[in-house]
Amino acid sequence: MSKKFYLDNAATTRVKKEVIDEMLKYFDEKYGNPSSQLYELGRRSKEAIDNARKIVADFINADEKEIYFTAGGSESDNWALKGVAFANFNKGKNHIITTKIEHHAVLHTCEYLEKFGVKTTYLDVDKYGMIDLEQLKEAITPETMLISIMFANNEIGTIQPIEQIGEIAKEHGVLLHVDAVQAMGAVKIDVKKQHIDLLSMSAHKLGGPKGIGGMFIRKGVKIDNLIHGGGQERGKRAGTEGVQNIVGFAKAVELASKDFDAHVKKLTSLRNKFIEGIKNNIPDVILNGHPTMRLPNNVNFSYKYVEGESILLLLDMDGISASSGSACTSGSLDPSHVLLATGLDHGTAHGSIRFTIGEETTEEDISFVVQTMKGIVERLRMMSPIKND
Amino acid sequence: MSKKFYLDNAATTRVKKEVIDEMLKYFDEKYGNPSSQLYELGRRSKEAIDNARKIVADFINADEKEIYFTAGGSESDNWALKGVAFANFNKGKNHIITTKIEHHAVLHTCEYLEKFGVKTTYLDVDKYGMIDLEQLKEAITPETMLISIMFANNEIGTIQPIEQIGEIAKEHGVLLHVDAVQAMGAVKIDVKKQHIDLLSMSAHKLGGPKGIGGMFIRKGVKIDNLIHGGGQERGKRAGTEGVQNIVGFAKAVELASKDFDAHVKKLTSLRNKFIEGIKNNIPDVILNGHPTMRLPNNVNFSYKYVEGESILLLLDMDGISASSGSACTSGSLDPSHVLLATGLDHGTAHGSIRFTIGEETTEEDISFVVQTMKGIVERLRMMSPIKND
Amino acid sequence: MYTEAVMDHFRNPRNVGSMENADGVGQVGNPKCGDIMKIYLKINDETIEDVKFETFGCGSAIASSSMATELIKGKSINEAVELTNKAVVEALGGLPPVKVHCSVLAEQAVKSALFDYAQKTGKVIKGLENYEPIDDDDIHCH
Amino acid sequence: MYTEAVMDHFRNPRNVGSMENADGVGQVGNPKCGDIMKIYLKINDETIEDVKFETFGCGSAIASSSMATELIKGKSINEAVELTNKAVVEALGGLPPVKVHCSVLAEQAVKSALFDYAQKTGKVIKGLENYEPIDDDDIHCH
Ligand SMILES: Cc1ncc(COP(=O)(O)O)c(C=O)c1O
Ligand SMILES: Cc1ncc(COP(=O)(O)O)c(C=O)c1O
Ligand code: FES
Ligand code: FES
Repeated sequence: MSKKFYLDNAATTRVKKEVIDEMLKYFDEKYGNPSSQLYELGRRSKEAIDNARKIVADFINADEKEIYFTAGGSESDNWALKGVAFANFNKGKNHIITTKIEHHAVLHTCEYLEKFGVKTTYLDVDKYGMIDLEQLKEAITPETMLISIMFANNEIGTIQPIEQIGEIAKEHGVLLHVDAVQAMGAVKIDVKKQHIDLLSMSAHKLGGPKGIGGMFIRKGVKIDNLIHGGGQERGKRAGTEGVQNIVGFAKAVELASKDFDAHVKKLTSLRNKFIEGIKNNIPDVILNGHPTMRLPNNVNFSYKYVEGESILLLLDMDGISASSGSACTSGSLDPSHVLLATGLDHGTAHGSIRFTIGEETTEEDISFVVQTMKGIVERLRMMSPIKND
Repeated sequence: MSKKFYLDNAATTRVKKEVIDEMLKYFDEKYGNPSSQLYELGRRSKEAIDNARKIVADFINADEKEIYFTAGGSESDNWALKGVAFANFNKGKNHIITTKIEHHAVLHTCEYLEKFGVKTTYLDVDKYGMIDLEQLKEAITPETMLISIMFANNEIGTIQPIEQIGEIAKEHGVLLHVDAVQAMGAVKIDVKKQHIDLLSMSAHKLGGPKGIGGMFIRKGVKIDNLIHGGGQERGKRAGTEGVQNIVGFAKAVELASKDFDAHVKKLTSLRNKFIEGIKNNIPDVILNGHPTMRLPNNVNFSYKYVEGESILLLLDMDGISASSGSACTSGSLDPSHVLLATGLDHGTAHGSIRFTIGEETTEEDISFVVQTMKGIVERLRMMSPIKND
Repeated sequence: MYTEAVMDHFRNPRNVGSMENADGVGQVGNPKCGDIMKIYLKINDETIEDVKFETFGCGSAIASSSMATELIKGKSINEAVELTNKAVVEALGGLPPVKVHCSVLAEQAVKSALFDYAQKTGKVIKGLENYEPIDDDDIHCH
Repeated sequence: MYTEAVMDHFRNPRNVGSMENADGVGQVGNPKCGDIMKIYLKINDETIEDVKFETFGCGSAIASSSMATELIKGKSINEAVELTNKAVVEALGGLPPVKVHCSVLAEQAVKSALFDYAQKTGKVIKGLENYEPIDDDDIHCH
């Protein structure tokens, strides 16, 4: 096969050249353990981490003492929820508010916490995937310890009004955790302005390496450790730091911050062309997610009468990578909980494809993919027993 | 400074050239998300992980379905203890047996679990750091759910009789968790023969990258997840896999298994020369750890009348990296809990230095370091008010 | 993830389409579960002279339908009724464990079409005496 | 981790050693805590003519002792008694937070030596009226 079209950047991204170059220094040259402050090699590693922490902190307008490195977005989400729940264990507060469209790292953690007496309210979303601020307010009780709402959804790209949510949380004295794994690098994050108390990040969604992420914890927030042990991360997250990964994460953040506005503008324009292309060329499609409050790289449609996996297999034959539902669930057979929450029926949900464009995507790529999709959908619809419904 | 002598391989190791080469393929070439099985790039990542799992499994005589990748030794230790404790939450069993010389990832987790009703017995060790099997047997009660004992100690290198411990655990129907972070690559691990139910591993102690580790969980063992979310690692450990790190871990294991016996023999011989050198050249020293049942790379002595940090600083001036206590605690001022458990008084414990040799260490290095240590200890003793005690 | 044979039948499915005046038509599955299979039979002298299928479903569902139609084409109805999902899986060189139910669907679609034929013609097909078409309201997705 | 000045005083500590017939000797710290400092004073006409130290302790403890001796050498006992750990830290260009107590130890060692001198000579030194040598059994490590 000749050209490849990687359009699954919400699943993961190619690691950027500059990121790799930076990481390489920390393998066989500056390989010291950052806890070993009494010799040169250890100090070099420590400096690298301090520097990385500063870069990440600046990017979200936090203090560097409020940034902790983790093994990724899932660990951060688990830490936020379990950490706050366990800090309140047997102390009266036992209620979490979240939404029906969170990532499984949040939803499954909430389910798990039930056995420790935690109750969760799952907020509805409208057909665009937006929560209702009134419903949020009404859900808050004196027992509520945490609100956990994602900044932007990984499947349909819908961006929530985090600043308003932050104001509500603050007003009611409830902590706010925001899963910003998809939002990072695509939406301006300002933990001060947006009144965020805890924020989950992941490097591999913005050109960094896999298996490294971060957590912002506002000073003063009471949270238990998820991983106990050595004194790393100022005693809050044990384990020898993945220095090379941390350095790579920071480099990716640095690159993202450099041409943030231009990048977002370029992606948004490509995304809009993509959306128009699908709408104009393929009948009986439904755009999932919000028409404007959406991630600049997300194009998610349901194609009636056909099923997602067969589309993906045919796309793969043309070198096009996309996803149906989120990457984490594409191995499973259940239709996406996110699409169902927006009110799609199961059948339609099964026929949904997410394209997420990246830095390397061109207008020509998009034209090609739209035409390929047109052919694929026609072909599968011809095979489908429900084409004429 | 000209030559460097890195003798802190128990803190972390230089990443091997072959490991880096292997990892590099998974950054900008095979960067797919392993959960994305419906396109080429995703499948390549999945294959890489499957292959890595097989290599790690073979190394400890486990089935590949029993290997789970984590972010390192600390996460594995936390998972083992919290996972088993929470699986037994409110079910009657609430007792853990461990030792006084475990890594903080085990000890601090046990302390933390107290708030969930878990009781822990901390076994003593003798002056060589060995546990007493009789004491272990006596500690087991009907409430005991888990025995957690490290294979080899990170500070003093003492190797426990794991097979006998495994037999006792099995006899009493109690799960056995073994922290093998230091033992891996230095001691033969056979989870079947040694009756191990859970085993913690970490890549960066044997030439692999930092921030990646593994856990062996025997089929059938009931354990809660530590990190909930996506279906990665067969639903047991959520989070997009750090493919490059996993591949690097496996490569390091593969290299370690290749020349295992020769490697251990070489290190043991160097270690013995090192120990003799210190004993013969510096008066008033005490060898910490067991004389023979010790890691092949561990040389840990207490130097009376002097304090560890000043030794390390002077060693650093000659390009020699070593550690006092374990890397994780060298930033703290408390004397090592391990040395105290072996019966050393505080003053003597404060003057302990651990050298851990590596693949690159030569006989000449050792002669040089012994002579340097002789000079340093003499110099500091001359400054010490307690030299004549 | 899929064998060569699965990919071949998925890429170039045999016997796709609908059929006018079919002697037996069977449909199983449910859009809720993401899979529907419809099988059309042309039967002459108790022999399946022609067969067509339409499938809404995953790659393995399409491949299973295609393979099932190939396996029963030209066979007698008594042979066809004995088609098992296992035979389909084997002919496809295997299916991933989570995808085995797609082959079950293919087996059921064939049975359902034969049952329809039996009902229309009043014939009794051995093995279908107790066949109960699945009630739509009572669907359990795999 | 340490400033240049700390490293300098650690590498080349000034006034190391013991002293015969010292006019004042003070020892503080405890091996349990990993640090002991001993200061010897030669005092003539209320002026510190010479000073020596011996220290068992970390790099910062050695540097603090060295700096403290430099700061009081040649000073009057009334000036010396006013030496604060803060002055030592400042002269060293700063110490890491966890290491500040090492400078406190140096301040106390000086005071203890002056107290010893005061006791031996019956002199009253302003600021040491209420000085209580720390009881060994009552030690709290930092
Ligand atoms: C015995 C032991 N257990 C656990 C750990 C923690 O491993 P990691 O640093 O990979 O989290 C270490 C390393 O510091 C260790 O030596
Ligand atoms: C919104 C969201 N949260 C959390 C995660 C989990 O992040 P990671 O894969 O780094 O564990 C993802 C990525 O899959 C995500 O999209
Ligand atoms: S038809 Fe349901 S997964 Fe194949
Ligand atoms: S003297 Fe205790 S740490 Fe410096």
